[in-house]
Amino acid sequence: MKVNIIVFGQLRDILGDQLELDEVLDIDEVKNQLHEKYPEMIESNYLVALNKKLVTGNMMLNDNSTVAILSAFSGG
Amino acid sequence: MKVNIIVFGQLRDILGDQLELDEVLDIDEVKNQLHEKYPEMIESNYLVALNKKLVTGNMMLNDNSTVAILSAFSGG
Amino acid sequence: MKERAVKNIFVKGAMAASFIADSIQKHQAKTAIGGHSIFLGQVRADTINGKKVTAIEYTAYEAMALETMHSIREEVLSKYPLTCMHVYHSLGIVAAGEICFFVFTSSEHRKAAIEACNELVERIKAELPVWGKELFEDETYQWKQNK
Amino acid sequence: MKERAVKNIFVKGAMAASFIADSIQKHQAKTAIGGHSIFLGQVRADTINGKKVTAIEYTAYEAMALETMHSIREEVLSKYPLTCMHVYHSLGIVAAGEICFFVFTSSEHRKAAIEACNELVERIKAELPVWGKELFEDETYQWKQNK
Repeated sequence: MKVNIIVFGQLRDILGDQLELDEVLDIDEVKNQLHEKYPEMIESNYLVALNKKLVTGNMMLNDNSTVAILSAFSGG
Repeated sequence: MKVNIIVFGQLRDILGDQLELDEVLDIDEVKNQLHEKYPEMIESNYLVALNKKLVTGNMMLNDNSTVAILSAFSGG
Repeated sequence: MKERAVKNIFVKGAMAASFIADSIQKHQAKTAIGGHSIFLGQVRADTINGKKVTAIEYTAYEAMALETMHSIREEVLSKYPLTCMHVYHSLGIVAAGEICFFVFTSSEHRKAAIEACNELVERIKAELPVWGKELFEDETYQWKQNK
Repeated sequence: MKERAVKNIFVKGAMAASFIADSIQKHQAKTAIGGHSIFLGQVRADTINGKKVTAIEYTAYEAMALETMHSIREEVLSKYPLTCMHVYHSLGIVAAGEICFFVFTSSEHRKAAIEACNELVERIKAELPVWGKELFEDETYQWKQNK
Protein backbone atom coordinates (compact mmCIF):
# COMPACT_ATOMS: atom_id res chain seq x y z
CA MET A 1 0.00 0.00 0.00
CA LYS A 2 1.11 3.55 -0.80
CA VAL A 3 1.04 5.93 2.16
CA ASN A 4 1.35 9.70 2.34
CA ILE A 5 3.18 11.01 5.32
CA ILE A 6 3.15 14.55 6.66
CA VAL A 7 6.09 15.86 8.62
CA PHE A 8 6.23 18.55 11.31
CA GLY A 9 8.94 20.40 13.20
CA GLN A 10 12.67 19.90 13.05
CA LEU A 11 12.50 16.71 10.96
CA ARG A 12 11.19 18.83 8.07
CA ASP A 13 14.82 19.85 7.62
CA ILE A 14 15.62 16.21 6.76
CA LEU A 15 12.38 14.71 5.40
CA GLY A 16 10.68 17.76 3.88
CA ASP A 17 7.06 18.71 4.61
CA GLN A 18 5.65 15.48 3.24
CA LEU A 19 6.68 12.28 1.52
CA GLU A 20 5.22 9.08 0.11
CA LEU A 21 6.19 5.53 0.96
CA ASP A 22 5.38 2.40 -1.09
CA GLU A 23 4.44 -0.97 0.23
CA VAL A 24 3.95 -0.26 3.89
CA LEU A 25 1.28 -2.12 5.84
CA ASP A 26 1.82 -0.84 9.33
CA ILE A 27 3.53 1.86 11.38
CA ASP A 28 6.58 -0.28 12.10
CA GLU A 29 7.23 -0.62 8.38
CA VAL A 30 6.91 3.15 7.97
CA LYS A 31 9.49 3.69 10.68
CA ASN A 32 11.84 1.04 9.32
CA GLN A 33 11.75 2.45 5.81
CA LEU A 34 12.31 5.97 7.09
CA HIS A 35 15.16 4.95 9.35
CA GLU A 36 16.82 3.20 6.42
CA LYS A 37 16.47 6.22 4.17
CA TYR A 38 17.17 8.84 6.85
CA PRO A 39 19.40 7.31 9.51
CA GLU A 40 19.66 10.73 11.27
CA MET A 41 16.03 10.17 12.30
CA ILE A 42 16.88 7.26 14.57
CA GLU A 43 18.53 9.50 17.14
CA SER A 44 15.78 12.07 16.93
CA ASN A 45 13.07 12.15 19.53
CA TYR A 46 10.01 11.99 17.26
CA LEU A 47 6.48 10.67 17.65
CA VAL A 48 4.14 9.14 15.10
CA ALA A 49 0.46 10.01 14.80
CA LEU A 50 -2.05 7.87 12.95
CA ASN A 51 -5.27 9.71 12.12
CA LYS A 52 -4.39 12.49 14.56
CA LYS A 53 -3.78 10.12 17.49
CA LEU A 54 -0.36 9.34 18.90
CA VAL A 55 0.74 5.79 18.15
CA THR A 56 2.31 3.72 20.87
CA GLY A 57 3.37 0.32 19.62
CA ASN A 58 2.39 -0.81 16.14
CA MET A 59 -0.84 -0.18 14.14
CA MET A 60 -2.11 -1.45 10.79
CA LEU A 61 -2.62 1.09 8.00
CA ASN A 62 -5.47 1.29 5.50
CA ASP A 63 -6.23 3.40 2.44
CA ASN A 64 -7.57 6.27 4.53
CA SER A 65 -4.72 6.39 7.00
CA THR A 66 -3.12 9.73 7.73
CA VAL A 67 0.37 9.23 9.08
CA ALA A 68 2.28 12.12 10.62
CA ILE A 69 5.86 12.32 11.83
CA LEU A 70 6.02 14.73 14.76
CA SER A 71 9.31 16.16 15.95
CA ALA A 72 9.57 16.95 19.67
CA PHE A 73 6.91 19.58 20.43
CA SER A 74 8.00 23.12 21.20
CA GLY A 75 4.85 25.19 21.48
CA GLY A 76 3.99 27.77 24.13
CA MET B 1 0.31 56.79 80.16
CA LYS B 2 -2.38 57.82 77.73
CA VAL B 3 -2.45 55.84 74.49
CA ASN B 4 -4.27 56.44 71.26
CA ILE B 5 -5.48 53.34 69.51
CA ILE B 6 -6.56 53.02 65.89
CA VAL B 7 -9.02 50.35 64.87
CA PHE B 8 -9.48 48.57 61.53
CA GLY B 9 -12.01 46.20 60.02
CA GLN B 10 -15.00 44.60 61.65
CA LEU B 11 -14.12 45.75 65.17
CA ARG B 12 -14.81 49.33 64.07
CA ASP B 13 -18.49 48.40 64.45
CA ILE B 14 -17.85 47.95 68.19
CA LEU B 15 -14.88 50.19 69.04
CA GLY B 16 -15.18 52.96 66.47
CA ASP B 17 -12.29 54.09 64.26
CA GLN B 18 -10.13 55.15 67.17
CA LEU B 19 -10.15 55.44 70.94
CA GLU B 20 -8.00 56.56 73.82
CA LEU B 21 -7.03 54.56 76.88
CA ASP B 22 -5.63 55.95 80.14
CA GLU B 23 -2.96 54.43 82.28
CA VAL B 24 -1.75 51.61 80.14
CA LEU B 25 1.91 50.61 80.19
CA ASP B 26 1.98 47.65 77.88
CA ILE B 27 -0.01 45.77 75.25
CA ASP B 28 -1.46 43.30 77.75
CA GLU B 29 -3.00 46.19 79.68
CA VAL B 30 -4.47 47.57 76.45
CA LYS B 31 -6.08 44.21 75.74
CA ASN B 32 -7.35 43.78 79.26
CA GLN B 33 -8.94 47.22 79.36
CA LEU B 34 -10.54 46.70 75.97
CA HIS B 35 -11.84 43.23 76.88
CA GLU B 36 -13.39 44.65 80.02
CA LYS B 37 -15.08 47.50 78.14
CA TYR B 38 -15.98 45.47 75.02
CA PRO B 39 -16.40 41.83 76.03
CA GLU B 40 -17.56 41.00 72.45
CA MET B 41 -13.90 41.52 71.42
CA ILE B 42 -12.70 38.50 73.36
CA GLU B 43 -14.28 36.08 70.91
CA SER B 44 -13.11 38.04 67.92
CA ASN B 45 -10.05 36.96 66.03
CA TYR B 46 -8.09 40.22 66.14
CA LEU B 47 -4.39 41.10 66.07
CA VAL B 48 -2.52 43.98 67.65
CA ALA B 49 0.15 46.02 65.89
CA LEU B 50 2.64 48.22 67.70
CA ASN B 51 4.34 50.77 65.44
CA LYS B 52 3.14 48.88 62.35
CA LYS B 53 4.53 45.53 63.47
CA LEU B 54 2.37 42.65 64.66
CA VAL B 55 2.74 41.99 68.37
CA THR B 56 3.12 38.46 69.58
CA GLY B 57 3.33 38.28 73.36
CA ASN B 58 3.55 41.48 75.37
CA MET B 59 5.41 44.75 74.64
CA MET B 60 6.02 47.93 76.64
CA LEU B 61 4.53 51.18 75.36
CA ASN B 62 6.07 54.63 75.29
CA ASP B 63 4.88 58.12 74.39
CA ASN B 64 5.41 57.58 70.69
CA SER B 65 3.72 54.20 70.47
CA THR B 66 1.15 53.66 67.77
CA VAL B 67 -1.18 50.85 68.74
CA ALA B 68 -3.58 49.38 66.21
CA ILE B 69 -6.34 46.84 66.67
CA LEU B 70 -6.62 44.78 63.48
CA SER B 71 -9.68 42.65 62.78
CA ALA B 72 -9.07 39.48 60.74
CA PHE B 73 -7.71 40.57 57.34
CA SER B 74 -9.94 40.26 54.29
CA GLY B 75 -8.08 41.85 51.41
CA GLY B 76 -7.67 40.50 47.90
CA MET C 1 22.66 44.69 49.03
CA LYS C 2 20.39 46.99 47.09
CA GLU C 3 17.75 48.82 49.10
CA ARG C 4 14.52 49.16 47.21
CA ALA C 5 12.11 51.99 47.99
CA VAL C 6 8.72 51.20 49.53
CA LYS C 7 6.26 51.20 46.63
CA ASN C 8 2.64 52.19 46.83
CA ILE C 9 0.30 49.37 45.81
CA PHE C 10 -3.02 51.05 46.49
CA VAL C 11 -5.25 52.49 43.79
CA LYS C 12 -8.53 54.31 44.27
CA GLY C 13 -11.50 52.21 43.15
CA ALA C 14 -11.55 49.43 40.56
CA MET C 15 -8.82 48.62 38.04
CA ALA C 16 -9.86 48.91 34.41
CA ALA C 17 -8.92 46.23 31.88
CA SER C 18 -6.99 48.97 30.05
CA PHE C 19 -4.81 49.49 33.14
CA ILE C 20 -3.90 45.81 33.02
CA ALA C 21 -3.32 45.99 29.26
CA ASP C 22 -0.96 48.98 29.70
CA SER C 23 0.96 47.04 32.29
CA ILE C 24 1.33 44.07 29.90
CA GLN C 25 2.23 46.37 27.02
CA LYS C 26 5.09 47.97 28.96
CA HIS C 27 6.78 44.59 29.30
CA GLN C 28 7.12 44.00 25.58
CA ALA C 29 10.34 46.02 25.57
CA LYS C 30 11.82 43.55 28.08
CA THR C 31 12.85 40.82 25.70
CA ALA C 32 14.50 38.65 28.35
CA ILE C 33 11.02 37.74 29.61
CA GLY C 34 9.58 34.39 28.51
CA GLY C 35 6.52 34.14 30.74
CA HIS C 36 4.09 36.33 32.66
CA SER C 37 1.77 35.13 35.38
CA ILE C 38 -1.18 37.29 36.34
CA PHE C 39 -3.75 36.95 39.09
CA LEU C 40 -6.84 39.17 39.11
CA GLY C 41 -9.28 39.34 41.99
CA GLN C 42 -12.81 40.28 40.94
CA VAL C 43 -15.68 41.31 43.25
CA ARG C 44 -18.38 38.63 43.31
CA ALA C 45 -22.09 39.45 43.49
CA ASP C 46 -22.66 36.85 46.20
CA THR C 47 -26.11 36.42 47.65
CA ILE C 48 -25.93 36.29 51.45
CA ASN C 49 -29.12 35.65 53.42
CA GLY C 50 -31.13 36.62 50.35
CA LYS C 51 -29.32 39.93 49.83
CA LYS C 52 -27.04 40.58 46.90
CA VAL C 53 -23.56 42.10 47.25
CA THR C 54 -23.35 45.13 44.93
CA ALA C 55 -19.82 46.21 45.83
CA ILE C 56 -16.97 45.81 48.29
CA GLU C 57 -15.52 48.80 50.11
CA TYR C 58 -11.84 48.27 50.90
CA THR C 59 -9.93 49.96 53.69
CA ALA C 60 -6.34 49.37 54.77
CA TYR C 61 -3.90 50.29 57.47
CA GLU C 62 -1.91 51.76 54.62
CA ALA C 63 1.38 52.56 56.35
CA MET C 64 1.61 49.06 57.81
CA ALA C 65 0.38 47.37 54.62
CA LEU C 66 3.07 49.05 52.53
CA GLU C 67 5.81 48.04 54.98
CA THR C 68 4.52 44.46 55.06
CA MET C 69 4.29 44.43 51.27
CA HIS C 70 7.84 45.71 51.05
CA SER C 71 9.09 42.74 53.11
CA ILE C 72 7.04 40.27 51.09
CA ARG C 73 8.38 41.77 47.87
CA GLU C 74 11.99 41.49 49.05
CA GLU C 75 11.50 37.92 50.18
CA VAL C 76 9.81 36.82 46.96
CA LEU C 77 12.43 38.59 44.82
CA SER C 78 15.23 36.83 46.68
CA LYS C 79 13.49 33.46 46.34
CA TYR C 80 12.60 33.52 42.62
CA PRO C 81 14.55 34.80 39.60
CA LEU C 82 12.01 37.37 38.50
CA THR C 83 12.40 40.07 35.87
CA CYS C 84 9.41 42.04 37.17
CA MET C 85 6.86 42.06 39.96
CA HIS C 86 3.84 44.34 40.23
CA VAL C 87 1.08 44.36 42.84
CA TYR C 88 -1.98 46.59 42.97
CA HIS C 89 -4.89 46.55 45.40
CA SER C 90 -7.98 48.73 45.30
CA LEU C 91 -9.14 50.95 48.15
CA GLY C 92 -12.63 52.40 48.40
CA ILE C 93 -15.63 51.06 46.55
CA VAL C 94 -15.30 48.38 43.85
CA ALA C 95 -18.54 47.22 42.21
CA ALA C 96 -19.38 43.55 41.60
CA GLY C 97 -17.67 42.36 38.40
CA GLU C 98 -14.82 44.83 38.74
CA ILE C 99 -11.15 44.05 39.42
CA CYS C 100 -9.87 44.84 42.93
CA PHE C 101 -6.55 42.97 43.07
CA PHE C 102 -3.83 42.58 40.42
CA VAL C 103 -0.61 40.59 40.83
CA PHE C 104 1.78 40.40 37.86
CA THR C 105 5.12 38.55 37.77
CA SER C 106 7.49 37.96 34.86
CA SER C 107 10.52 35.77 34.41
CA GLU C 108 12.76 34.23 31.80
CA HIS C 109 11.29 30.75 32.32
CA ARG C 110 7.68 30.31 33.31
CA LYS C 111 8.08 28.41 36.58
CA ALA C 112 9.49 31.31 38.58
CA ALA C 113 6.75 33.70 37.44
CA ILE C 114 3.96 31.19 38.15
CA GLU C 115 5.20 30.16 41.58
CA ALA C 116 6.02 33.71 42.66
CA CYS C 117 2.58 34.92 41.56
CA ASN C 118 0.82 32.21 43.56
CA GLU C 119 2.96 32.87 46.61
CA LEU C 120 2.32 36.62 46.41
CA VAL C 121 -1.45 36.12 46.18
CA GLU C 122 -1.51 33.82 49.20
CA ARG C 123 0.81 35.97 51.30
CA ILE C 124 -0.94 39.24 50.48
CA LYS C 125 -4.33 37.82 51.41
CA ALA C 126 -2.97 36.38 54.64
CA GLU C 127 -0.59 39.10 55.77
CA LEU C 128 -1.70 42.51 54.49
CA PRO C 129 -3.85 44.63 56.83
CA VAL C 130 -6.65 45.21 54.32
CA TRP C 131 -10.37 44.80 54.94
CA GLY C 132 -13.37 44.43 52.69
CA LYS C 133 -16.88 45.45 53.58
CA GLU C 134 -19.54 43.78 51.45
CA LEU C 135 -22.20 46.33 50.59
CA PHE C 136 -25.71 45.05 49.88
CA GLU C 137 -28.33 46.50 47.59
CA ASP C 138 -30.42 47.66 50.60
CA GLU C 139 -27.46 49.73 51.92
CA THR C 140 -26.69 47.34 54.75
CA TYR C 141 -23.26 45.69 54.86
CA GLN C 142 -21.28 42.80 56.23
CA TRP C 143 -17.52 42.55 56.77
CA LYS C 144 -15.92 40.19 54.30
CA GLN C 145 -14.27 37.07 55.64
CA ASN C 146 -11.36 35.46 53.84
CA LYS C 147 -11.31 31.68 53.75
CA MET D 1 -23.20 14.73 29.33
CA LYS D 2 -22.86 17.94 27.37
CA GLU D 3 -20.81 17.77 24.18
CA ARG D 4 -18.77 20.87 23.63
CA ALA D 5 -17.72 21.92 20.13
CA VAL D 6 -14.04 21.81 19.19
CA LYS D 7 -12.82 25.41 19.54
CA ASN D 8 -10.10 27.02 17.50
CA ILE D 9 -7.22 28.24 19.65
CA PHE D 10 -4.91 29.48 16.90
CA VAL D 11 -4.46 33.12 16.00
CA LYS D 12 -2.28 34.54 13.24
CA GLY D 13 0.79 36.30 14.58
CA ALA D 14 1.24 37.94 17.99
CA MET D 15 -1.49 38.75 20.50
CA ALA D 16 -1.85 42.45 21.31
CA ALA D 17 -2.26 43.63 24.91
CA SER D 18 -5.63 45.03 23.81
CA PHE D 19 -6.76 41.52 22.82
CA ILE D 20 -5.99 40.36 26.37
CA ALA D 21 -7.70 43.43 27.84
CA ASP D 22 -10.85 42.75 25.78
CA SER D 23 -10.89 39.20 27.05
CA ILE D 24 -10.64 40.42 30.67
CA GLN D 25 -13.25 43.11 30.05
CA LYS D 26 -15.81 40.56 28.79
CA HIS D 27 -15.68 38.74 32.12
CA GLN D 28 -16.83 41.71 34.15
CA ALA D 29 -20.44 40.80 33.38
CA LYS D 30 -19.87 37.40 35.00
CA THR D 31 -20.31 38.39 38.62
CA ALA D 32 -19.96 34.86 39.98
CA ILE D 33 -16.23 35.04 39.24
CA GLY D 34 -13.91 35.84 42.15
CA GLY D 35 -10.53 35.15 40.57
CA HIS D 36 -8.83 35.02 37.19
CA SER D 37 -5.50 33.37 36.49
CA ILE D 38 -3.63 34.31 33.34
CA PHE D 39 -0.46 32.95 31.80
CA LEU D 40 1.21 34.77 28.92
CA GLY D 41 4.09 33.35 26.91
CA GLN D 42 6.37 36.00 25.43
CA VAL D 43 9.08 35.47 22.79
CA ARG D 44 12.54 35.95 24.27
CA ALA D 45 15.39 37.58 22.35
CA ASP D 46 17.80 34.85 23.41
CA THR D 47 21.37 34.95 22.19
CA ILE D 48 22.41 31.53 20.90
CA ASN D 49 26.00 31.05 19.74
CA GLY D 50 26.37 34.81 19.46
CA LYS D 51 23.26 35.28 17.33
CA LYS D 52 20.14 37.00 18.57
CA VAL D 53 16.64 35.57 18.15
CA THR D 54 14.47 38.19 16.47
CA ALA D 55 11.26 36.15 16.25
CA ILE D 56 9.75 32.69 16.53
CA GLU D 57 7.78 31.19 13.68
CA TYR D 58 5.13 28.79 14.94
CA THR D 59 3.61 25.92 12.99
CA ALA D 60 1.14 23.30 14.19
CA TYR D 61 -0.49 20.10 13.08
CA GLU D 62 -3.68 22.09 13.52
CA ALA D 63 -6.29 19.34 13.15
CA MET D 64 -4.54 17.16 15.70
CA ALA D 65 -3.73 20.06 18.02
CA LEU D 66 -7.37 21.12 18.17
CA GLU D 67 -8.52 17.57 18.94
CA THR D 68 -5.86 17.21 21.63
CA MET D 69 -6.80 20.61 23.06
CA HIS D 70 -10.44 19.57 23.11
CA SER D 71 -9.60 16.55 25.29
CA ILE D 72 -7.39 18.60 27.58
CA ARG D 73 -10.16 21.18 27.91
CA GLU D 74 -12.76 18.54 28.80
CA GLU D 75 -10.46 16.93 31.35
CA VAL D 76 -9.53 20.20 33.03
CA LEU D 77 -13.17 21.36 33.09
CA SER D 78 -14.22 18.12 34.76
CA LYS D 79 -11.41 18.37 37.31
CA TYR D 80 -11.80 22.02 38.41
CA PRO D 81 -14.94 24.11 39.05
CA LEU D 82 -14.24 26.78 36.45
CA THR D 83 -16.52 29.53 35.23
CA CYS D 84 -14.43 30.13 32.09
CA MET D 85 -11.41 28.81 30.24
CA HIS D 86 -9.75 30.41 27.22
CA VAL D 87 -6.62 29.32 25.37
CA TYR D 88 -4.93 31.05 22.44
CA HIS D 89 -1.71 30.17 20.65
CA SER D 90 -0.05 32.11 17.86
CA LEU D 91 0.85 30.63 14.48
CA GLY D 92 3.27 32.26 12.06
CA ILE D 93 5.83 34.85 13.04
CA VAL D 94 5.87 36.45 16.50
CA ALA D 95 8.63 38.99 17.16
CA ALA D 96 10.74 39.03 20.34
CA GLY D 97 8.82 40.81 23.12
CA GLU D 98 5.44 39.86 21.71
CA ILE D 99 2.86 37.51 23.22
CA CYS D 100 2.51 34.07 21.58
CA PHE D 101 0.53 32.08 24.17
CA PHE D 102 -2.42 33.12 26.35
CA VAL D 103 -4.17 30.93 28.91
CA PHE D 104 -7.01 32.44 30.93
CA THR D 105 -9.08 30.67 33.60
CA SER D 106 -11.73 32.03 35.95
CA SER D 107 -13.51 30.60 38.95
CA GLU D 108 -15.54 31.55 41.99
CA HIS D 109 -12.64 30.93 44.36
CA ARG D 110 -9.07 31.51 43.27
CA LYS D 111 -7.62 28.04 43.82
CA ALA D 112 -9.44 26.37 40.93
CA ALA D 113 -8.49 29.09 38.45
CA ILE D 114 -4.83 29.10 39.52
CA GLU D 115 -4.39 25.33 39.48
CA ALA D 116 -6.28 24.87 36.23
CA CYS D 117 -4.22 27.58 34.53
CA ASN D 118 -0.95 25.97 35.60
CA GLU D 119 -2.12 22.54 34.51
CA LEU D 120 -3.24 23.87 31.12
CA VAL D 121 0.10 25.57 30.49
CA GLU D 122 2.06 22.42 31.32
CA ARG D 123 -0.20 20.09 29.35
CA ILE D 124 -0.37 22.33 26.28
CA LYS D 125 3.41 22.65 26.14
CA ALA D 126 3.86 18.90 26.55
CA GLU D 127 0.99 17.53 24.48
CA LEU D 128 0.08 19.92 21.66
CA PRO D 129 1.69 19.31 18.27
CA VAL D 130 3.07 22.83 17.88
CA TRP D 131 6.58 23.80 16.84
CA GLY D 132 8.63 26.97 17.14
CA LYS D 133 11.45 27.95 14.84
CA GLU D 134 13.79 30.56 16.30
CA LEU D 135 14.68 33.06 13.62
CA PHE D 136 18.00 34.88 13.93
CA GLU D 137 18.92 38.35 12.75
CA ASP D 138 21.09 36.88 9.95
CA GLU D 139 18.09 34.95 8.53
CA THR D 140 19.34 31.58 9.76
CA TYR D 141 17.15 29.64 12.19
CA GLN D 142 17.13 26.91 14.80
CA TRP D 143 14.22 24.77 15.96
CA LYS D 144 13.11 25.68 19.44
CA GLN D 145 13.46 23.06 22.15
CA ASN D 146 11.14 23.01 25.14
CA LYS D 147 12.70 22.16 28.48
